[in-house]
Amino acid sequence: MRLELGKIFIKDVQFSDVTKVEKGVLYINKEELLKEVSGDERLKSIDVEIARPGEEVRIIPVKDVIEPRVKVEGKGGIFPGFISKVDTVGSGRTHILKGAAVVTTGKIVGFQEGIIDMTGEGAKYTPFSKTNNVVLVCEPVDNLPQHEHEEAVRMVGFKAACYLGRAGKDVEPDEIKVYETLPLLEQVKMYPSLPKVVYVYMLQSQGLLHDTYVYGIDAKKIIPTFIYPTEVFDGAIVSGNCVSACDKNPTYVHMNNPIIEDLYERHGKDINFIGCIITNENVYLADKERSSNYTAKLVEFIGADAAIISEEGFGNPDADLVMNCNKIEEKGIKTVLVTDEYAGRDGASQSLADSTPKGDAVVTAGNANELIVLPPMKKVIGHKEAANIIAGGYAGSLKEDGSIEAEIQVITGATSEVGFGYLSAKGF
Amino acid sequence: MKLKPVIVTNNPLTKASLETKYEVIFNPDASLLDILITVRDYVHKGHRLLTHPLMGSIKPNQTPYKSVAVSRQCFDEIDLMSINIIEESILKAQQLIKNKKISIYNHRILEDFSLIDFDLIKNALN
Amino acid sequence: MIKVVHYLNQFFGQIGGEDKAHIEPFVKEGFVGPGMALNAAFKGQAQIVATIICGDSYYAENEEKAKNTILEMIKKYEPDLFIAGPAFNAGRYGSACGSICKHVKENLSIPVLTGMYIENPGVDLYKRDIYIISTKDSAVGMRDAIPKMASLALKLINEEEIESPEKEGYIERGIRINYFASERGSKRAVDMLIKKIKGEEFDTEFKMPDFDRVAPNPPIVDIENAKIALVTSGGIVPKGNPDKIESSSASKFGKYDIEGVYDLTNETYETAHGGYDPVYANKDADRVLPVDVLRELEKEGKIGSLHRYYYSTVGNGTAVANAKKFGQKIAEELIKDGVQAVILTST
Amino acid sequence: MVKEIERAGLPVVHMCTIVPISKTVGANRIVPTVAIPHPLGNPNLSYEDEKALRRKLVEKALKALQTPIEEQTVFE
Repeated sequence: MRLELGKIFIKDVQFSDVTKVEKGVLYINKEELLKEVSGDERLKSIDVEIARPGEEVRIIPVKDVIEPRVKVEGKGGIFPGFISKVDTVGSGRTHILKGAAVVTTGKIVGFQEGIIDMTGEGAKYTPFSKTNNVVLVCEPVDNLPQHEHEEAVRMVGFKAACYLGRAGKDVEPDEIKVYETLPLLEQVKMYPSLPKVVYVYMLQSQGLLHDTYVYGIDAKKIIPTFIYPTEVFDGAIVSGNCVSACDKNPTYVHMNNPIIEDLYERHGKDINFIGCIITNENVYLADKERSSNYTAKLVEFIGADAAIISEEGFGNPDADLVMNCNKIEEKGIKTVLVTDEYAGRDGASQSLADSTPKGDAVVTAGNANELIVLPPMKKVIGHKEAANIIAGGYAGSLKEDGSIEAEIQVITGATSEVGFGYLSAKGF
Repeated sequence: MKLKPVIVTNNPLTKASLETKYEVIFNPDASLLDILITVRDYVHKGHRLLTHPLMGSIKPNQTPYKSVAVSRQCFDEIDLMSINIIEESILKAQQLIKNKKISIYNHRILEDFSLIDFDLIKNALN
Repeated sequence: MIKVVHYLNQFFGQIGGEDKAHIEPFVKEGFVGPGMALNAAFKGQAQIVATIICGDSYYAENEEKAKNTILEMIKKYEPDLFIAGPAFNAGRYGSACGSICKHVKENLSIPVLTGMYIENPGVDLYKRDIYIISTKDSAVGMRDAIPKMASLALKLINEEEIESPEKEGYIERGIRINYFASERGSKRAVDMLIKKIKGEEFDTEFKMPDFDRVAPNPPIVDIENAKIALVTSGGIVPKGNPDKIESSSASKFGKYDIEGVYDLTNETYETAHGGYDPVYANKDADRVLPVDVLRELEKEGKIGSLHRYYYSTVGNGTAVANAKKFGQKIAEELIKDGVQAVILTST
Repeated sequence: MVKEIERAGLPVVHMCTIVPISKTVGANRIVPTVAIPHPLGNPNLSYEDEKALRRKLVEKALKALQTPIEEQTVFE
């Protein structure tokens, strides 16, 4: 499967009377965008705002972040199973408005979380302070059940990203990157002397506000399966996960999965990157056993010599991570784990809820319990009082001057467990 | 082999919604940690843990609610995985709670926590 | 001038060897023994004003009393800094250095520092609380240790930023601190994987909790004459729990005389353990602590004797550091009492 | 605790129900026991049978103490 990613670099986003990309600027016709995303009677109102890097703007609470993309050539469309039909994606050509992002906001549950600061201390922790954000502020009708609310807002984000992505369909990209993975047997033959590496991609799948979808299907219902890495670049995996802002994978991060990108960087040089195995993180222990057995079996079955395993979340997923690690290492296949830590505010507690001596190679995205003070911002998009009831914050965390004292777990993408960010932690 | 569950909970919504279908041990006055300790006692006696005690991304020092399923059947052999998971979960929960106690939330937020806890256990059992 | 008080044991304090291990703490003005080199290493920026010398056994057996007496002695000098040791691989000395440093830090709020060999039992007990310079396992490492201790001590006093354990030479305290790496996490993971595949060395960014092992001791040859002790983490205590051992996260252990006890009954013994259903143990504590059977075996001459005391604590939720400390203290007493082997029961 | 006593030079036999946990805490001589609430007993047996069971386990422990070992060993 061969996919060309055409990157159109976006330096600025502005409202205009026509939606188009010109000289690196994304112009948006707000009315048309609103028309495109509206129509869901579950939402009372939708508004659009723009937040640019360096502006004194805070977005809170953030639900999801999505990258505008469009399919230019090849089968299917972006977000199969949601916006497009369930054709297999990941081949042909896709254009990306690189540097632009759709951000959805709205209080889905009372304790919502997720902060993006466009400047100041907090901006260092979130990757989305560097993108030009088109923020969709969604307000539900009264008494809308949480499931429905989450789904409605999720769809608004996907629609907006596709609508904006279409503006780049006929634009000549600034950069084209080609990714290719052959059918397994051919791929193995292509670099016979290089070690075969697989990526074990664990998806959050515990239930309400903790879900991930693959081609429209709820990941808790899958058994682990094999996918071509390029499928994710077309939005085959999307987030319905609204809890734990720091280490959940927003849809944007699934679409730009950095482990897949960086494995491709060494593909054909040091390793033979043969594909991805997606698996889930269920609550029922028998499901965990089944999924980890199945994952280890698949890793062995396709003949991998080594694997990177990434998890999503805390607690329950730590058990899946350890089970996957143990069962894969027991087959003589080398692993590296990617996680983050909950070592307490003083950093002195044990970081994970489970451990194994086989996990001797671990990359950490940092301690999510670290305290941070976010300075006041001139403008707040969303609900600033949400800071008081934010997970990782606490009553009184929103100060009178508008500053927020909280743990970095409130910041969207701060401790990405697929290694999207630069944060790490060291033992002192 | 699907084992018949007993649900240990302090969540009124879990009780109300699941008691018609399952055996539910409900203690509204128990803290999250009390629930975990009750579950541990079951595991020590030979019951198996069916669901992960730290399910969900809401940390044990953020929500007051907890629902956990253990097997109704008590086995002669103690299940190692069950014991590992429950003991590690208790340690982790204690650490986080010690670090930063549960905040007092208003009624609306409590309802949300309650709903999520219930939804996760419901999904796990279905 | 920065005033420093230094702590030494009887040996480094030049009082004597094991025969003097019972001496009570006392003060000498100025520096003593290794204090001379330490004082010189401060290069005039700080000065040892007094040295406190205490016997290792005295400290170990009278920890509460010793640390308060010593604290009072230290207070008089109003020091800016307190240094103990280095203790190298001396176990009791290391534990004393750690214990007194922690106590001084908590009560006087001044920087404290000690030095030990990584395997000194004092390391695991106190590394989270205080800085411990990593030293060699014997006093030949003195020359190495002193400049590191002086340098870190001055940094602590001047409230300079303390860098990584490797740079400063202290033993990692197990405190996780965030920093921004130069590469993103995914690239670090791929790089680590390639190194691991190639069999090259790599540094994991997070060490799973250590699974440290101790080599097994040789077996008992003459069990018919051996004195055997019972230890339990199952919380068996005389009825009423006289020492009030906590049902979980125990902060202490109990030592109980079982002379003349041939059977534990529900009228005399119970469990303090909160971790399991206590009904069975309360009904018959022999189910956790097999005193009845061992008395039989003793009578039949199958073992030499059952030790007069048994030790008990509660295993669950007890901090690793506490469990270690209990283990060390219990072992020390057992050896002193001539015990040759231990049966440890857990629930 | 078991590790520290061993470290101090005394041979220890660890009698416990969950062998893998005993291994994790670093015990070298391990004798598996009956159940967590009653490691050295079984309330379903008569008093005499229970005591005989306990004696068997303790004898196993004594045997473990007399056996030279190189690494963690479980005495079944």
